[in-house]
Amino acid sequence: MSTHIPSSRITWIARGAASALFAFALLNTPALAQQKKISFLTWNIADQEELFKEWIAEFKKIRPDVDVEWLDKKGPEFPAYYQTQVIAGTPPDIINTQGGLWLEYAAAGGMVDLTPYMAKEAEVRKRFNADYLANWTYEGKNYMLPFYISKTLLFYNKTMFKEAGLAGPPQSFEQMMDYAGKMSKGDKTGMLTLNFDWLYWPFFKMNGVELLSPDLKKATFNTPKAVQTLEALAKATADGGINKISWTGRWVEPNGAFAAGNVGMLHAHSPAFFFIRGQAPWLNAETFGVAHVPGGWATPNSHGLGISKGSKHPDIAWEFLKMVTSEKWTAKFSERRKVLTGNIASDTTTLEKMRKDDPLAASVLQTQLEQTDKLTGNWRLAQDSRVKNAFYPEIQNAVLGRKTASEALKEAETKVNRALAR
Amino acid sequence: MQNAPAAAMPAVAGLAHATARPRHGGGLKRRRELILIWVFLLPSLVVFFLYRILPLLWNVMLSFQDFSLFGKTGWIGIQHYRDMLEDEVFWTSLWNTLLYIASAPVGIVLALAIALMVNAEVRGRNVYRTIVFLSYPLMTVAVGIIWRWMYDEKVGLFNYVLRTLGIIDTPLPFLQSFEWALPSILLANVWQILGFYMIILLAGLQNIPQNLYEAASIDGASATQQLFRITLPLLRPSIFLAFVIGVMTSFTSFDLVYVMTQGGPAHSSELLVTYIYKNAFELSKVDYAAALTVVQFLLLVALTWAGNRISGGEAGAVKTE
Amino acid sequence: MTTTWLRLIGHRFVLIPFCLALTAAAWNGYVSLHDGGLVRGVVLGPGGAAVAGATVSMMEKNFTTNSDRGSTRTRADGSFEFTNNRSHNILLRAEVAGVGRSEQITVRLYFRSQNVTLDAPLTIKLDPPRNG
Amino acid sequence: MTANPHRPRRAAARRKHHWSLHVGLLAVSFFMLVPFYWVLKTSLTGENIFVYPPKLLPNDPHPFYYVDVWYLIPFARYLANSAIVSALAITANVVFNAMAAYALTKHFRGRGLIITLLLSCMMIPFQTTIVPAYLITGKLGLLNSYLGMALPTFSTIVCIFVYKASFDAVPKSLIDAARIDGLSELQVIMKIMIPLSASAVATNVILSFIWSWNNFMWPLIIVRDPNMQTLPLGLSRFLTYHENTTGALYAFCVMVLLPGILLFLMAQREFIRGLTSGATKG
Repeated sequence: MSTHIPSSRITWIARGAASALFAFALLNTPALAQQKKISFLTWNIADQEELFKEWIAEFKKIRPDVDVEWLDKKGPEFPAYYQTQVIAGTPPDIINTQGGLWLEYAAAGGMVDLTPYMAKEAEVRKRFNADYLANWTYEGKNYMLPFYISKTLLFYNKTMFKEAGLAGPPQSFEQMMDYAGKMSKGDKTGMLTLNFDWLYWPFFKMNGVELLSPDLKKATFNTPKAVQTLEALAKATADGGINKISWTGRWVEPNGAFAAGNVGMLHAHSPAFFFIRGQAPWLNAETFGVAHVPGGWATPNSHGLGISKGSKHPDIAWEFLKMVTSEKWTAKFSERRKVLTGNIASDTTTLEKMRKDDPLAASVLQTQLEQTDKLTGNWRLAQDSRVKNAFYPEIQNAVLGRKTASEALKEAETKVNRALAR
Repeated sequence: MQNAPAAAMPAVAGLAHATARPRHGGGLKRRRELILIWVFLLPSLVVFFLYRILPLLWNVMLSFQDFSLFGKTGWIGIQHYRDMLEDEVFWTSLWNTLLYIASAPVGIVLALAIALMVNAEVRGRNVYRTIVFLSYPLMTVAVGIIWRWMYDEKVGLFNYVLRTLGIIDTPLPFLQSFEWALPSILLANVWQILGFYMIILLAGLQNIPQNLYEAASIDGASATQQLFRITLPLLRPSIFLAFVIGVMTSFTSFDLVYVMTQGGPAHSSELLVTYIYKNAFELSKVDYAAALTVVQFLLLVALTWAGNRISGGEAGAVKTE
Repeated sequence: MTTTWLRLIGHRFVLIPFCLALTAAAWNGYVSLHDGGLVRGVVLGPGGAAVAGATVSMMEKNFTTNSDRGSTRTRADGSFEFTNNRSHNILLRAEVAGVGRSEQITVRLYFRSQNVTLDAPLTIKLDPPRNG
Repeated sequence: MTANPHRPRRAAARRKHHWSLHVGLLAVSFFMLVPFYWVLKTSLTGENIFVYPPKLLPNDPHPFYYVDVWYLIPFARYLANSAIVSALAITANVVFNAMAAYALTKHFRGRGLIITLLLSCMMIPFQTTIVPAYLITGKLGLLNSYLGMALPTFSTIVCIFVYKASFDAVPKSLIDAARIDGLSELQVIMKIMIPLSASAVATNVILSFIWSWNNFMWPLIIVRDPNMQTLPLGLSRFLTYHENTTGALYAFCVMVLLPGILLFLMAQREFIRGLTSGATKG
């Protein structure tokens, strides 16, 4: 092969190599410094453009010397965009992340620790619901402020409950599975859950299963109780008590299915309510109820606001954060998007107002402020996404019937421990 | 660094032998022609160099590094390539990718049949062409969403039809089953890409000199004979191209899989490209993703080279004189 | 020479975009003449008689929330008119304080602040009598 | 060789295939259209597609989701941007690909390498080149620019080969004859190659348009300025998870699709084998 290579080819290879070096040199030169301007990158909330424009206008009054740029990317592209910007040396100063993504960045040292700022200005810390604020602490440092908050709860279809002769929401895991079975016949399913970002974890937690040891060093979930739980879930799935979409669907399918009115219970977080109501003409106080899952456990899936380490003006960014998390602005935000923001004062007023003009929505959001001491599935874990990626496929294997529960959990245990070791 | 060009060699050698026939004589004229050739090639080469080759080399270098988005990055040799060997998800996705490729010929045969039909003089062939083509320009996201629904176990169209026709009594969980997730995606992919194949093949059919058929039919050759003696042989370049496109989509059709299954359940519909994306942007293992990219690329070069050889070199070009 | 020009102009890649441009221009012309933001309608009582002095309130429909865009009162003949509609998707509700209110109706328009006269009247339904 | 000899064959073809052809094509059309029907239906009713049994017919369809789309995103602005980017891409593709393809029809050293290179290059998935491509575009100072958005699609290998196949099919005799008449290389291309490759040109136009028109990830990465966004980027507005935008989402997809269809309809005449090519070839 390497005998007689036409000269043209050699020159090509040479050129390739040379230009590669050249390119590498290019790529490693630092990016140009930007003028006094901060940008904030939100996660799939393009519908609030008006509000963000008002933020920017207001901030211009406070800091006339600073321009603010707003960017929005939806979930799947958000990391791609942000990471590209980071490598290019121009990360958006403020980022809004959902679920556990922030951990990836914080643990890798990509985010500014906000604890000192809050130490300086204690009133800022006091604004927020402490339980929610605590979600964004990694190794004792607080990396994000609440933007808007939510955790899982149980929506249920009262009509279907009546048909099945069920009084109220289930009080135990067994009852939950039992109800699911009772309500599933024909095209009707008993129950659905969202599965991304550990949202399904309360099922295990309510059975006393712990994913990891307290020091987060090793997996502790492979217990007889866990096997039982998983077997129950698998059985319910096989019998149609739980709709299979629970384990494969993301957002539209489960919520759409529940909105269609032939699913008894939906385990999801509060934003689902508005999506469902948009598609469910049948929905009202008589036909629709909300409750905590047995044991009151819930997985938070809140949105936080943090500052990139690469930011040229972290202090200005902090000022901006202070402004937008103030009572005035969180109240506006809550009202327009019907979310809670973790700002105690504005959340109270919002809920009071909402109880008058939209009691049903109020009852949903109310649950988000109850039992906030029982948050689970939010381990402050550097390898969160890798653990998730090691664990969840095995759960799928079990609930969709490719492996027995014990096999799956055993396999998961080794994989999770491997992920933790890295 | 030397990796990519070096790896491209076997392919090159194969092609070079099949193609390069240096002509002698006509020195000046020849030189002018050569200059013209390179000038003509230049724009395309520049684009490819900037947006394909440099990024590839970037990946090659990254694949030997221990890359951290924020911290220090150092060289760690072939560690990532070693990891790959134990990474069963990698092997699954590799296997799935090959299955994906294997499905390409199915689509091509279908498209070929359609192309021949709509190239014949049927009334309303423009309408038919448009209908077949319709699905290609549709945004993949939309394709994914709608097919997801059609496959749904409870409310999907397929199950609805099958059940009302009484063919099955228990609905099939297409995308929720480990066996059917990938085939289901493949079908959706064929549906979307059929129009693309058709265009390529139609363009190819236009290159076949009419008079060959005329001569043949005067000699009393049947339609089938004409098909196998004239059409297919002369269509080879386009068929080869269609195949290459099929391979390409199997390595790049990210959106469809991502919208329909995110590679699940339990990686049973994971492709190399989705796995690469996950590693790069969800598991923040950019370096490992780079290594995967390199491997995928080498695989491709091999495949293309093979396909090229099968189709007779010269990217299937056929002389008509 | 001229013939080639004609051919060029007659060519579908020129002709079709040109026609499209024309249509667009025409449509925009029409829009600019009819986007005064007028919303006209009538409020009738349960008996079908015109209701004077009823409060008609208009809301802009967004996906999750409806923002209030002010209200007006009906004239003697029960008719009302908004002149400040800037949306393409609004909600209307008529109310007579203490007496009753109408259904909330959605009005969807073909373009922003299109002038529109409701073909169906807003009919007041009496409140259920409160005791005490 | 004139048109007459076509007749018997055509007649024969008609007699033989007519009905079988229509049956086959109708079957195919049905398979192709079913999903479309649902896209359209949903865009007109916005109904929840997770209802069972599925409603086969739309109940009270209305066009207002299309109006919503128009106002929910600065549609006109995005449309203009997309049009500009696609125009750039089409022009570049039609010209550059033709040049490259013509060069590749000739024999020269390194040709094999270039062919393999181009073939393999087109298979590097874009997702894996995002970061370097961004950095390079930044070095070229083309971030946030139309050119920057279009540049990566300026030359596409598929289209080069479409040209090449069509150029290769042009009989050498014809070219030599032209040379004897004293035509220069360029004249040969303009007067003989291109006219005989109408379908190749059409393919280039259609495909390069669709690719740049639907390009999502690349504009998303390199465009920061909201006034430079292209149509597909509007998509995210209809996928915000808080609100139910089903109807608008599908309406949006249809609106993005239409220009592609229109272009195809205009260009597809080139896919009907003209008598001229039949006559001149051979």
